[in-house]
Amino acid sequence: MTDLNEFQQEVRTWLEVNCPASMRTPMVADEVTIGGRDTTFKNPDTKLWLERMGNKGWTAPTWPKKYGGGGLSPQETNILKQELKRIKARVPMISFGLWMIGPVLLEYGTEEQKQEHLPKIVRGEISWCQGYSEPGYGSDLAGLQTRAVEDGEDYIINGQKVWTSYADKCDWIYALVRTNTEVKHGGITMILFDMASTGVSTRPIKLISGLSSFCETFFDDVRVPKKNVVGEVNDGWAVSNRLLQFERENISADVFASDEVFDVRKIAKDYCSGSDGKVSDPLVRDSLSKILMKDHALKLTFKRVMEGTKAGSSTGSTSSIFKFIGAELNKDRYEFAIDAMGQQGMGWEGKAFTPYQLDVAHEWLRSKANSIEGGTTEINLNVIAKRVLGLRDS
Amino acid sequence: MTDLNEFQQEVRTWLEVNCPASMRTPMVADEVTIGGRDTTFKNPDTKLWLERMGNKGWTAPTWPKKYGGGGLSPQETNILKQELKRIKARVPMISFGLWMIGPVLLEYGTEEQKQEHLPKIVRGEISWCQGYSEPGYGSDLAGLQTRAVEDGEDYIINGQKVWTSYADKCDWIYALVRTNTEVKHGGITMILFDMASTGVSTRPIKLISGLSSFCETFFDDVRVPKKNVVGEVNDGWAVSNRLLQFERENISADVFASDEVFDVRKIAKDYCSGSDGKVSDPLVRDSLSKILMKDHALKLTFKRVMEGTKAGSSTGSTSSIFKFIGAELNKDRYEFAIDAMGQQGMGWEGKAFTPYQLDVAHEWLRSKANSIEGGTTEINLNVIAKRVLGLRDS
Amino acid sequence: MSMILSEEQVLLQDSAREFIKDQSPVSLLRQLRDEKDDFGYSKELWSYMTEMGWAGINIPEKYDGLDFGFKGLGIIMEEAGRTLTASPLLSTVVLGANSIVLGGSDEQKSTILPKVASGDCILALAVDEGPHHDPENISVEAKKTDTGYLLNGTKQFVIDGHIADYFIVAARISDQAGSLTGLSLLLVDKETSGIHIDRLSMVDGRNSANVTFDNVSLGASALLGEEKNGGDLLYKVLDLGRIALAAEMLGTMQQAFDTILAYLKERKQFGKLIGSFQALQHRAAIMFSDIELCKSVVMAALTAVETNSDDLAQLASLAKATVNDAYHQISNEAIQMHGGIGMTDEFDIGFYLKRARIAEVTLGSSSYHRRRYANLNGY
Amino acid sequence: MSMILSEEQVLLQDSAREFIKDQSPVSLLRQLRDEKDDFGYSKELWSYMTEMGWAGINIPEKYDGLDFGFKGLGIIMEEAGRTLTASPLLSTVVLGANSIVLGGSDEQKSTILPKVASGDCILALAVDEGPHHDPENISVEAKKTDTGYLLNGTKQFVIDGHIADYFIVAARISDQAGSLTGLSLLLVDKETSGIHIDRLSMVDGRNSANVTFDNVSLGASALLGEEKNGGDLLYKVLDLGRIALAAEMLGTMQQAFDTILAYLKERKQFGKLIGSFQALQHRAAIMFSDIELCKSVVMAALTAVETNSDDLAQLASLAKATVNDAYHQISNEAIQMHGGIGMTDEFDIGFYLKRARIAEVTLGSSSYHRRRYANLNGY
Repeated sequence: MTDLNEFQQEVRTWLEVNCPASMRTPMVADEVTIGGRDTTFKNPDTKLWLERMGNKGWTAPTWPKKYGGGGLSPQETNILKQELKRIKARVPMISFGLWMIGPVLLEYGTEEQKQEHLPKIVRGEISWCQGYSEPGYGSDLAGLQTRAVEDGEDYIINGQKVWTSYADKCDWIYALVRTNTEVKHGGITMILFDMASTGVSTRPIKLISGLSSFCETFFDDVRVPKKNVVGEVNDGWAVSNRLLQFERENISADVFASDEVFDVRKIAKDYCSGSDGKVSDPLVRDSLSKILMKDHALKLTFKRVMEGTKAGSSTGSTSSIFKFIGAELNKDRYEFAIDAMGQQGMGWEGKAFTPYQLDVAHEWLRSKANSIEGGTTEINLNVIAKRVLGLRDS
Repeated sequence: MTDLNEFQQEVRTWLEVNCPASMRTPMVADEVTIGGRDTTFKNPDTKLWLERMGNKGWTAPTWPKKYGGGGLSPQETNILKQELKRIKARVPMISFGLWMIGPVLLEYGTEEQKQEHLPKIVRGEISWCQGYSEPGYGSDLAGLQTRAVEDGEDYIINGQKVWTSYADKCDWIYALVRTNTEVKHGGITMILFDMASTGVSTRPIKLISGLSSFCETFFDDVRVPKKNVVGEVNDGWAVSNRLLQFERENISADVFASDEVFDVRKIAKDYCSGSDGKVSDPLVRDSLSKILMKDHALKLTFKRVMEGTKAGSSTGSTSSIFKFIGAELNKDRYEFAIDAMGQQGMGWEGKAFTPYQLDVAHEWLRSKANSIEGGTTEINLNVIAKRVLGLRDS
Repeated sequence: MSMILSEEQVLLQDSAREFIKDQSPVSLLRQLRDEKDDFGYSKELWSYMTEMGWAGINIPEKYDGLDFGFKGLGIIMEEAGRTLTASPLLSTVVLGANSIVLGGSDEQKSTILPKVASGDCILALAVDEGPHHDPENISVEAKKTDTGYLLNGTKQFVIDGHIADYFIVAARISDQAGSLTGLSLLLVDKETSGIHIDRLSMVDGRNSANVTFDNVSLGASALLGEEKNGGDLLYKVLDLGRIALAAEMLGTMQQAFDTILAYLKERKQFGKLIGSFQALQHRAAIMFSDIELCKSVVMAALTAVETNSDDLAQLASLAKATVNDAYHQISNEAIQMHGGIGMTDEFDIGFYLKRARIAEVTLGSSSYHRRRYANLNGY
Repeated sequence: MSMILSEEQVLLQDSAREFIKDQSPVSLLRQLRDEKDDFGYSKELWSYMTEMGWAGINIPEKYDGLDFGFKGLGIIMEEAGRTLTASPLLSTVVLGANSIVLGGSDEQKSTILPKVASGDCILALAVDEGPHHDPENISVEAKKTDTGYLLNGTKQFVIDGHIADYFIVAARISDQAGSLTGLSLLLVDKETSGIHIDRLSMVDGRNSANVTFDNVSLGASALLGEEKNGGDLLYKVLDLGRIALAAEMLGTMQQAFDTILAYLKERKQFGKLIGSFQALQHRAAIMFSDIELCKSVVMAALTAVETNSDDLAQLASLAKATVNDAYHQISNEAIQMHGGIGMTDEFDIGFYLKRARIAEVTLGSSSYHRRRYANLNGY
């Protein structure tokens, strides 16, 4: 215990010195960084904060020190998180490297792969994107068609990916490719390569809500060394499932966090208040309670699962509900908002609307993807029915 | 036109003379009759009214006169209905004979069958029940197992039916039986027999809402002449589908009519009114509008289909929605009622509740069967998806 | 036979459908949006529509109109709705022209209506003063002067407000109180001094504007109808607008549903057409059923206009609320059932979602109309 | 670790589950109903429960109770709910005993609590005066007299009212106004003259009664707590009741869902298990998810009682509303998914539907608790 107290004091002191003041204010959209080779920083403090946290290994607190990580115990990691939260420090970067391919490399990577990639991920020197979905293969991910054909010590890759976040800005990609056309799930391999390779091109995707970080990504005879395969050849499906777990956890966490930046109660009060400052329309008030109570119930369930996990009980069946309930709730939240705001919540651009109002309108549209990306609600329900409830297709 | 005017005058005069005064008052539950050999009448006017209408053939206005029907044209039938409605005459009887097996016999029956059965149906001398569903074969009606085995000029029938309305009170049954065990749909035959036959026994079914008209019906070596088969042997599936059409139309009509005896608006006013006589809780008011507007929309759709049918356009796809929307709406209506009435709408028996309140509670429970009987909502939706929308199981 | 179309009406429907499909695909709205078109509608398309008589479809023949009846207008709205056609139909032909037909003096009629019928005049009804439809609470004021009125206040979300030649403004006459009797409609030439117009950019790419009247001086002849019953006139016109908009939305949602259905029959996942999955089948069947109900309420409301039925207000609220809810649901399903591709701007279905929410709140949300239905039915 | 059970609590849960399964199947409720049992609960079962300490689970040890904590009570309620056990748990152990523990004088405690713990005393809280839960509007009056109070008025739907030894009556003291401060709880012996009891027959077969107090004369010692803060005491007790009832309902709905799930895995139609149909699979998955949320809100509310949290009222409303809605949905699905057999009285599932609606309105419907949640959260 004394050690942990000492550690806490150490963290607190270090943060006091090293976390710039502007990094303790709420995140601003255009100061978010994904790191990487060519990143520029609008706010120099963002750069400083990332460098300091990266050098300390605290962007990846639990990773071994030999790969640049913090080498912290779970208890120490918790303390670090608490201290970061206490001073409301910004997250140093948004990183698929840290959240997804990094953990996968720790489990499946060769020693050489770990040495090469992990430290750069920790320090934000190389940014990563994910090449999974293809046009025509969304929910049915394993149907993917991007081919990797052997050619000596290399693979030659041809095909197309879609929904690649930040593909136009990222340095490397981890991609699922087909190395065997005879079998479906057993013919998939995960492979890493540099997005600067000859034959890689990208095109940003415009969404119904406007410009997005998503891209279409094209591979035209891209040459990749065989040593860049993660895990075994044709075993990519297992590797990718492990990785999708990390993605789902992150998406759930995102959805949970979202009401901190988007407060439906404030909207109801701003647009539907009576003279007593309370929501005057009983129908709106009832709808608001429905949303806030569902949110409250979901947060309590999250807490229950966390405590259960700590106590060593299996929580897989309960946590299977997070993604779809969080997604549906977030959609409901935005529908409530635009309903409360009326036409004032339906602006696309221009000065007749406040930036906040325009944000709500665009985010309302963006929220429709919540129940599609990272596993559709339908797939979530299928999984619960089959794996949790044991209902089978007979 | 003049002929029709004359006919109208004739009908009006006849009704004036022949429809007893008490038959022009709203129906009372225990004065409903299904006709039949052993019927007793609580109100002698019921007997009189049924006899007069039956002798005139006007219980079955469109059936040929030679089978006891009214022999009326569609226009004349319409006029008769209008005139009956004008004086708010009660329906003379509730009759599966008139509504279901009668029309089927007109299409599929032998001359002998028509001569024997139709006049008695018209005059309410013989009452009919329907032997379709079996335990284990509800939605999957064609799976039925009741066996009919040839024995000379007869069939010997063994098996069990369920949900046989008034089986304990009816004189004859039209039943689906299995005459071929090799094929499913192609091994079914429709057959008629007297419920007084040796080997027939019945047991009333108690529902969650209390006693019901439904029975379980058992056949133990029941001997039935082959000439009682309706249509061809092993062609019973086609015959029964025709009959189910009549049933669906009647159920839809029933559901439509139900708000005339059960007025949710009155309940809202009685239990949730403010001092101005209007519903004081805006949430209750909004729910009430949802129900009344759905009902209104459904009635207008019914009108649209009727006019379309008259104009000769195909209305099958639109009318496919009636059963399930009517059923779901009726369930909503009762849920609204008990919600508005609170615990006062949850009484089972006793003087602390008015007969009306007790009715609502029991009918609320009974309404749960609306989306099960006569084709479940799930089956209705399957049919719309497949037959109307052309979505296939691939 | 009020609920089905006459032969003449079926002919109109066929020709309208073909015309819209050929001349006004969704790509036209996309183009107007991407080019930030100054007018927000295609003048070329409008001139074709005018040639077919659509601009004057509700205008009496003596003012150069077709006088085809309101059901005809409903048919055109529905077909135009299928491809999200941007045009002055709602603002000018429904709300504007009918305000004048129903309330205008002979002089107003002969000045304005022939120009509307020839496609040369855009009208805009200015009612709402906030983000929610609320004609019961109008505070824009017309102060009576010796020569007429002095108009002050701001109207919001005025359809086609930035291209209107005349505004029809719902205003409270200064010396009169009460929610209905105190209202009047005023016909205001856009050239009158003191009018400030801010065009709005809405998610659906359709026209809307905030219009401020700053000491706008009007002659006595600006009055539409009589001073005392402006409220009745306004409510009647609003109901016509609600019914016509419901017809447009009915067309829009049917097209969205057709698009969904086609996708369900074409898209495969896990080696199966997604339309073979029972959960999606049931949801599709429910959408189909909702549309069938919508067809009935719209048809009944259109008929009520033609027969000038006592039920008009009730049927207008029934139509708008029913159509609102069905379109809301279908617009959400349209994205969800299309999955990722539905989220891309490249694919047209997103336009149907964007239009949905604006159409829903325009001229009254579902909860507004459920409340009104309750009031009209006395509970 | 507030959201998961301790080892000791898990032991209690296991033994309670086994006991209820063996000793209190649904057939016991059916028997009580069919025989129109005078008491409406099994005295034999209650004596077993009492032997295990359940009657005194919330009573301090000095009054012969177990003092096991409210989570322990919640566990028992949940298990009892699984088989729709009829017992005085809610009336006596939750509402009654806690009223006295929280508000009673030493004398009241030592008179009543040991008898409750030994299973020899039934208590009934008399609050509502109409068919909807409405503790904000109590009009039963206790007129102050020289020696105490004169009680007049009728209480409705009093749980276990016809078998209670004592009533705890929420009444308005004659000289005091205000919705909260004017209320007091009075402890009334059933033998006092002027009490008329009408037992009610409800659809769920559980105990309820209307109780009229006709000039019932009470001594000053009838007062529970102080005259001025009876409202606070009442509200606290009601919240405990809501939470315990939510726990019971959680058990009931889980059992209903288990029954559905078993049927989905056993019943075939068209040669397939009906649980293989995707539309039913999705609906089952949604029910599962709703139950998971219910487990969390109930657990959080039980914890809040034990820690005497400031959030208690809010969590009580959250728990009751969330559980109400989920149970409502599951009780309807229970019939629909069972088809015809679910409609028969012979099959047990109908009991779960009948219990649902009464449990939903008891101590507050969902709309009541959503309104209260809004009030507590200041919007």
